[in-house]
Amino acid sequence: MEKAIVLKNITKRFPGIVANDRINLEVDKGEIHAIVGENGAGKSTLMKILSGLYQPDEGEIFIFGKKERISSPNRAIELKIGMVHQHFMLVGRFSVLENIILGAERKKGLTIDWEESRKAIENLCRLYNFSVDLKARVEDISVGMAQRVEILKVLYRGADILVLDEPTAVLAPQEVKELFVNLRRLKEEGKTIIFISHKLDEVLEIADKITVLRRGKVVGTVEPQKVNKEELAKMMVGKPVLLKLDREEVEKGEVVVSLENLRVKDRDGRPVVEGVNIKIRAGEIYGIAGVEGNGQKELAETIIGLRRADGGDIKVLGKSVKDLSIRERRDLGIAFIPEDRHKQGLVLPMKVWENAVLGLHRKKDFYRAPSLDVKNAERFCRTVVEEYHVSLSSIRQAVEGLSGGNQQKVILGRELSQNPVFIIAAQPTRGLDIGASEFVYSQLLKLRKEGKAILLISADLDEVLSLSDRVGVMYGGKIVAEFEPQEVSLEEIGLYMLGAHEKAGEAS
Amino acid sequence: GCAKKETQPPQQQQQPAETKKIKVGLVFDVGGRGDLSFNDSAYAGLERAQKEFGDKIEVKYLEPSAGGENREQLLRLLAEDGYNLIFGVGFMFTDHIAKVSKEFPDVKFGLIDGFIEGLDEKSNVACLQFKEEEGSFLVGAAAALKSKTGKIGFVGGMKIPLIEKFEAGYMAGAKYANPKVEIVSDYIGTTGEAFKDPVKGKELALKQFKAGADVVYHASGASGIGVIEAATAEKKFAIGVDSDQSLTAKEEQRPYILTSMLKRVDVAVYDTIKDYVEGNFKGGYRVFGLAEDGVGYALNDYNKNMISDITAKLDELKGKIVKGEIKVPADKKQYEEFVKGLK
Amino acid sequence: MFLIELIASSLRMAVPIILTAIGAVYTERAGVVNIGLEGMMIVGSFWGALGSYYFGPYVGFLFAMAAGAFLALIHAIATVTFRVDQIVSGVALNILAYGSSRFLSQAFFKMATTTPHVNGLFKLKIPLLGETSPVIILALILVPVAGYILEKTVFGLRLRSVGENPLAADTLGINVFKMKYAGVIISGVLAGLAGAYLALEHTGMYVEGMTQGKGYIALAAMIFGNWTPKGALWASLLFGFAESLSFRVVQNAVIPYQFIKMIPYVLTLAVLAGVVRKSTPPAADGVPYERGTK
Amino acid sequence: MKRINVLILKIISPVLAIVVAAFLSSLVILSIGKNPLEVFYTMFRFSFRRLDSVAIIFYNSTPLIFSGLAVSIGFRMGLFNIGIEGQYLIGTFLAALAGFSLKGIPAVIHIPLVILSGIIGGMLWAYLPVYLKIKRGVHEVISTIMLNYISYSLIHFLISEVFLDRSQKLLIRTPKLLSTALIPKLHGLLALFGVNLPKHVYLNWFFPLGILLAFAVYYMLYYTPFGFELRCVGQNPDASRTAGINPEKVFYKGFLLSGAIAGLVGLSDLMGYFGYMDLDFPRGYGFDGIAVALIGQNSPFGIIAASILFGFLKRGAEGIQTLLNVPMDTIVILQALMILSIVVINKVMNDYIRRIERKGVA
Ligand SMILES: Nc1ncnc2c1ncn2[C@@H]1O[C@H](COP(=O)(O)OP(=O)(O)OP(=O)(O)O)[C@@H](O)[C@H]1O
Ligand SMILES: Nc1ncnc2c1ncn2[C@@H]1O[C@H](COP(=O)(O)OP(=O)(O)OP(=O)(O)O)[C@@H](O)[C@H]1O
Ligand SMILES: [Mg+2]
Ligand SMILES: [Mg+2]
Repeated sequence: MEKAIVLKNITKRFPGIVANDRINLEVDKGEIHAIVGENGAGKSTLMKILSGLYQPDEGEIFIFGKKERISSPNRAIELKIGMVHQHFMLVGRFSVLENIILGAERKKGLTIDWEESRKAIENLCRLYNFSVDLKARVEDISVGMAQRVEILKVLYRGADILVLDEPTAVLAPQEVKELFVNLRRLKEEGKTIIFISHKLDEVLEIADKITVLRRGKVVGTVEPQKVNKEELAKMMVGKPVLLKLDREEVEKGEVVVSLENLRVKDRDGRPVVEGVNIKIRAGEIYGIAGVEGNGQKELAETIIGLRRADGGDIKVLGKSVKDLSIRERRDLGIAFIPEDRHKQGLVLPMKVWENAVLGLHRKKDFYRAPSLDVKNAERFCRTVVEEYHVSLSSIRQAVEGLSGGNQQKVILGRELSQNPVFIIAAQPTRGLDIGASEFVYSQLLKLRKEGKAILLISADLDEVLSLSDRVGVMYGGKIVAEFEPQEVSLEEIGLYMLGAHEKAGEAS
Repeated sequence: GCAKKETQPPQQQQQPAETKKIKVGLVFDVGGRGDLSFNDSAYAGLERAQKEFGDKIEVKYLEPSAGGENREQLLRLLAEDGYNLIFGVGFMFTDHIAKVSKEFPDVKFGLIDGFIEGLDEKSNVACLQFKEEEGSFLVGAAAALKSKTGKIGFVGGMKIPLIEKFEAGYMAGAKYANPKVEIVSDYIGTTGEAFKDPVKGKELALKQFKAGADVVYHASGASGIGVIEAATAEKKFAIGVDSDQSLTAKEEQRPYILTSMLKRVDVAVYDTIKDYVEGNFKGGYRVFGLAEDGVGYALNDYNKNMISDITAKLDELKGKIVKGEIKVPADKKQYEEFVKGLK
Repeated sequence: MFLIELIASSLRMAVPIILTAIGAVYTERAGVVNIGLEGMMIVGSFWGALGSYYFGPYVGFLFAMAAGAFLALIHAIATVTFRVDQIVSGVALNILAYGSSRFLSQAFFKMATTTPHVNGLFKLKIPLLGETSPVIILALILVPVAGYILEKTVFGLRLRSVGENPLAADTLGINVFKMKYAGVIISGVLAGLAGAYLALEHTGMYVEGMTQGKGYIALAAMIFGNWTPKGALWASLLFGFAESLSFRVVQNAVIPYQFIKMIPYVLTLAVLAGVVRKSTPPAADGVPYERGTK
Repeated sequence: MKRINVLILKIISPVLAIVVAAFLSSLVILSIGKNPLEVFYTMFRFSFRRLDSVAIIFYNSTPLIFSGLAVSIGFRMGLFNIGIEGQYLIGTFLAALAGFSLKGIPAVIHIPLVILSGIIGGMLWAYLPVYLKIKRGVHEVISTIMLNYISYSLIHFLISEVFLDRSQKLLIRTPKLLSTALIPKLHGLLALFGVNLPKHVYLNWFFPLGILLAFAVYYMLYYTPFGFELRCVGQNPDASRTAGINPEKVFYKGFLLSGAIAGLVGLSDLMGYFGYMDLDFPRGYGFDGIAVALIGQNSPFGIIAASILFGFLKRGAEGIQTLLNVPMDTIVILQALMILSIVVINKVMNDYIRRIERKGVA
C-alpha cells in the first residue's frame, strides 16, 4: 500500500507547552484515518503543520514517499493537501462561489472567469452529490452548507489528501450521514482523508484506522473493528471513563418559564421565530433539537433580551419579562450560556477573573462603592476554578490563553453562581472533549436536581436526547414536534430536523 | 561602527570682545521664511541690513512651532542670548513683546503690525505699523477705473480687522473713483489656514469673475496664488498684495496682474536696524503710510502699459491722501461714513 | 449657467477627495487603516510641483505618485510587517510629510512654503464644463475601474479577502502581506495623484497646507460611501457640492460668514444623520495580521 | 533569571528606540551640514541643564496629558474620538467666557467654575457625535472630523462677533480673564522644596492636576465598575451586552467623559498663560493627543511619559533652533522619525518579551 503521509518524530512547541511531542503517523493512500484526543491533545496543531500554517520544530514529513518541507499553505496546496479547519475559514461577506475559488481562480486575462469557475464547481457538486447555493453570501448560509463549502474548496483545488478538523460538531445526524456518504465516495476516488472528531461513535463508524493522541503524544493507532467506545475513551483520557449519565428522576415543580406565541424578526424584517410556545417547569430540562439556523439562536437571544420580541410573551415565574433589559432579566434569575463563547461569552483579551465576574461586577459582592472589590472577585474566581476544575496557570492570565473547555467552565461558573431559576444553555458542549462535556452534563443535571428550569439548545442529538425531559424540534422558526426522549428514535427526530414532515405534509 | 573620537570642539565663532557685533534677531510668525509674503518681506529687510552693515551686525531668525504658542519663549531665548534688537513679525507678537520687553529693558524690540499702548520715544519697543488701507485705496481706485463691467471683487483670507483694513480701503478707493462701481467681497475661511488655500482662493475668484467682476483684489496670503490663476484662466485682472506679485508670477499670468498693493515690511525692518546701528533707535510708534512710502501700488515693466492711462490719476489720489485731503477709512464703519460723504 | 458653474466647481473641489477616497477604499479593503493619506497628498503636491518644475508635468505626476507610494510603503512596513498601530503610523507620516516637504522646499527652492510656478497638463475642452483638467476625467474613470478591479478581478477578490479574513486567505495560499502592501501602496499612489492635481492642475504651484485636511475628508467620504468606490464618489461629490454651494451663498449681514463656512460640514452631517444606513467596514479592518494567532 | 532578562529588555527597549530614531535623524541633520552629535548634545543639555527648560517641558506636556487621556478613553471603548480638537476649543471658549464674565467671586470659587465650564464645553461638543452614532448610526470618525471644522467657524464667530474685546484695535480676542480666574503657577509650591523657578515659566497647577487625573483615570479603568465596563465594551461589545452591560450607555458615558477631559486641554494655556482666548489659540493638541495616547499604549502612565517626551522634543527644538540654527523643518522631521521608530521598536521588543514571558509560564 502506498503511504500518502508519513510523519516522523514531529515536534512542535508553543510557549509553555509541547503541543506535539515526537509524533509518528502513517496514513495509507485511500484511507480514512481518524485522530482523536482530548481538548488540547495537539490534533489541530498537527494538522496545521500538515497544511503549512505551522512549521514543526523537529521531525520529517513524507508525502507520497517524498520528503517535503511544507513551508506555507501554498506549498501544501501544491502538494494537494487540503484542510477543512475546525473553525471555518470562510469570508462571511463573500458569496459561496467567491469563497470556493479564492486563491485558485480561473482567469480570463486579469479578470475572473465566473462562468468557468461556476461550471467547474457545479461539476464537482454533481460528482459528489453536493448541493450548495453558489450565489448565497456565506454569512447567511447554514453551518451544514458552510461545511460543504469548505470541502468543496479543498476539492476544487484538486486535493488528494483531505484533512477535516471536527467537521461534524455542528451537523445534524442526517447531515453527518450525508457527509459520511461523501467521504466514502471521496475515498473510492482514491483520496486520503484525515478525520478529527470528539464523537467516538462517528469515528468508529467511518474510520479505517484511528490514532489516539494524548498530551501531544501518540498513544497508539488502532483499527475500529478491534476496539469499542470505552476502550477508545480510556486511551484518550488515560483512565477509564464513565460514558453513562447519572440521570435520576426529579420531581417537577411549578412552571418557571413560559413562552407564549413568541415571534421574532431579524434585522431585515424576516421572521425567524414564528410563534413558539414552550413551558418549562422547575426541575425540568427542555431540549431543543434542530439544525443550526432554524431560529434556536434567535430564540435564546430573545429570551435573554439580546433581541426584541416581535410578538407574544416571555414569562418567568409568571412575570412578563418581554420589556425588561438584559440586566433586569438576569436579576430575575435568568442565566445564559451562549453558543458562541468567544463572541458572546467572554472578553478574550481580559483576565480570567475579570471574565468570571463579567456582568456580576455591580453585585454587592464585588462592588463596594466607589470601587470594585478586586480581592473578592479574585477569591470568587478561585472558587470557580476549584469547583469547576478549570486548568490555568493564573487567574490573572488572559482568558484567551485557556482551552475551549476551560473557557466554557469559566462561563458556567459565572452563570451558575448567582443561583438562577432558569438557565438557557446554548450548545454548551460544542467543541469540548469527552471529559469536559461530561462535566457540563453533570452540572446541568445537578441544576435540574436543584429544581432549576433549563432550556437546552443543541445540535448534538445524543446530547439533547440523553439530558432532556422533553424535546422540541425546531425547524423554520417553529417547534414542529415535541416528544419525550424515549418515545422517538434518532432517525425520526433527524427527519423532523431536516423539515421532512413539511415536505411530507405538502405531498399529502 | 563606533565613531572615532574626533574631539573637534563645536566651532563657535565667538568674537573678541572689542569688535563686538550688534546682534539682531527676528522671530517669524507661523509659516516662517519662504511664505512669499509677510515673513519673507521681513526677511528681505533683515538681509538688506546684513548686506549693508555686514561687519557690524550679526543676524539670526527663528520660527515658532506650528501652533505658535512658543513665540514668547523664542523672543526670550534671543534676549537671553544677548541679542540687542529683536523683531516679532506680526501682530500676534503684541502681548509677548509687551511682556518680554519689560523683562529685558536693555534690549530693543521691533513689533511689526502690532500696537502696544503707552509707549514713548524712550521705550525699548517700536511698533511698526502700516496704513494698508491707503495702499488699498489706490489699487481700489485702479480697479474701479479699469473695470469695464463696473463690478469688481475682493477676496480676503480670514475676516479679521487687519484684513478688513485692506477691504475698507479698497472699497473706498473704488467708490471714490467711480461711485457706481459694484463690489463683491468674499472671505476664504475662519482659521489661519485660510491664508494657505489657493484652491478656495481660485474658486472664489472664479465665482466673482463669472458673476461679472473683472478685477479682483486679494488680501489672502498664499491663497492669492489661486486668485491670480483664476484671473489668468478667465483673462480678467487680479491685483496682488504685500509684494509686487507680477515679479514672482508666471510669464503668462503677468498680463493679468493689474498691479499689487505694496506693504514694505522690509523697509520697516531695515529702517529700524539702520536706526539702531546709527544709534538713533527710537521707541514708540512708527506708521508707514503712503507718505512714508511704506505702502503703495506696484508699477513695473509688466504692468506699465496696462495702467499708464491711470497712473496720473492714482498719483493725484496719493497726493490727496498724503496731504490729508482724503481720509481713508480703515474699517467697515468708517467706510460707510466715507461713502456717505461722497454723496 | 449658474447651475453649470456650480456643477463644474463642485467637480473641481471633489476631484482630490474622490481620488484619495478611492485610494482609501483600496487600503481599507485590504484591512489597513490609512490616516496618513493627508500626508501622502501633501508629498504628492510637493513632489508633483518639484517634478513639473524641473521636468514638466508628466514627470511631476510620476514624482507625486512615487512620493505618495513611498510614504505608503513606510506605512505598510510599519503596520503590516511590524504590526505597529495603524493610526500612530499614519499620524507620524502626516508629520513627516509636512516636515520633509518644508525641508525639501527650502533646500530646492529656498522657499519654505511655496514652490515656483509650475505647469500643468494640457486642458481638455469639454462642452459646458469648459477647459477641464484631464485628471478630473481620470478620477471619474478611476471610480468604475476601481469597482471593477475590486469586484471582478483576481487581484480584487484576493485583496478583499485579506481585509475580511486574512487567516482564511492565508490558508488558501494567498500572500496576505503582499496584498496588504498592494492596497496601501495603491492608496499612496492615488493620494499622491490627488496632491499633484491640487498643485499642478488647480493652482499651478505648491503651497504648504494646500491640502487643507482633504485627506481626512476623503477618509470620511470613504466611510460614508460604505467602503466602495461608487459610494466614495457620491460622498465626495456631495462634499464638493456643499463646498462650492457655500461659495455662492450670498454673503450678507443676515447670515454671518462663519456660518456660511460651516455649510459643507453641517450639510454632510445632516445628510449622514438623515440617511440611516449601516456601514460595514471590512471585518478585519485595522487588525494587524499575524500567522499563528486566532 | 528570565525575569531579569525581561526586565533588562523592558528597560532597553525605549532606549534602543531612541537610539534608532537618533540614528535616522542624524542622516537628516548631516544633510543640512550639521553635526548630529552636537545637535543631540545641545538638545539634551539645553533641555535638562536649565531649570527653566525642565519646567517648560512639563508646561509643554500639560495639554498633551489631558488630550492623550481623552483620546485613550475613546480607544478603550473601541471608539476613535478624533474630535478632541473641536472639543477643547469649545471647552476653552466656555471657560474663557466664565473667566471674564463672572465678576466679583473669589478665586477659590471662580477657578473651579471656569474649569467646570471647560468641562461642560468639551462634553457638549462630545455629546453630538455620540448621539449621532447611537441614534443615527453616524460613524464617529466622520462626525468628529466635521465637528472640528464646525467648531473653528463657531469659535471665530463667537470671538470676533459676539464676545470681542472691543478695547483692542487689531487683535481679535475675548476680554481678559479676571485675575480670580487665573490658575496659580507652581512657583510657590516648588519654592517650599527649594526649587526656585524663573518668573517666565508658566508651569501651573494644571500639570499636577493632569498627573492626578491620569491616576484617576487609571483607578477608574481598573478599579471601578464603569471602567471595567468600558474595557469590556471596548474589547467585546457583544459579550458585554450579553452579560447585561448596555454598550450604548457605556458609549454615552465614556464619550462624555472623554469630552469632559478634552475640555481641559486648553485650560493650562488659557488660565495659566494667555489669559484670553483669541483666534490664534494653539491648535493641534487634539491630534498630538492621538499620537501621545497611542505611543503611551493607552495607559495613563504611558500617556504621561509620552506627553513629557513631546514636551521635551518641543523645548529641545527651541534650543537647537536658537543655539545651532537648525531650522524647524529638521526638527519636525526628527519628531516624526522618533514617533515611528519608537512604536516600531516598542512593538518588536514587546513581542519578543511576550514570547520569553510565555516560555516562562511553563
Ligand atoms: N498558536 C498557539 N500558540 C500557543 N499555544 C498553542 C497554539 N496553538 C495551540 N496551542 C497549544 O497547543 C496545545 C494543543 O492544541 P491543539 O489545538 O492542537 O489541540 P486540539 O487537540 O486540537 O484540541 P481541541 O480538541 O480543543 O481542538 C494546546 O495546549 C494549546 O493551548
Ligand atoms: N496564540 C495563542 N496563544 C495561546 N493559546 C492559543 C493561541 N492560539 C490558540 N491557542 C489555544 O489553542 C487551543 C486550540 O485552539 P483551537 O482553535 O483548536 O480552539 P479550541 O481550543 O478547540 O476551542 P474552541 O473549540 O472552543 O474554539 C486553545 O486552547 C486555544 O486557547
Ligand atoms: Mg483542535
Ligand atoms: Mg476544539
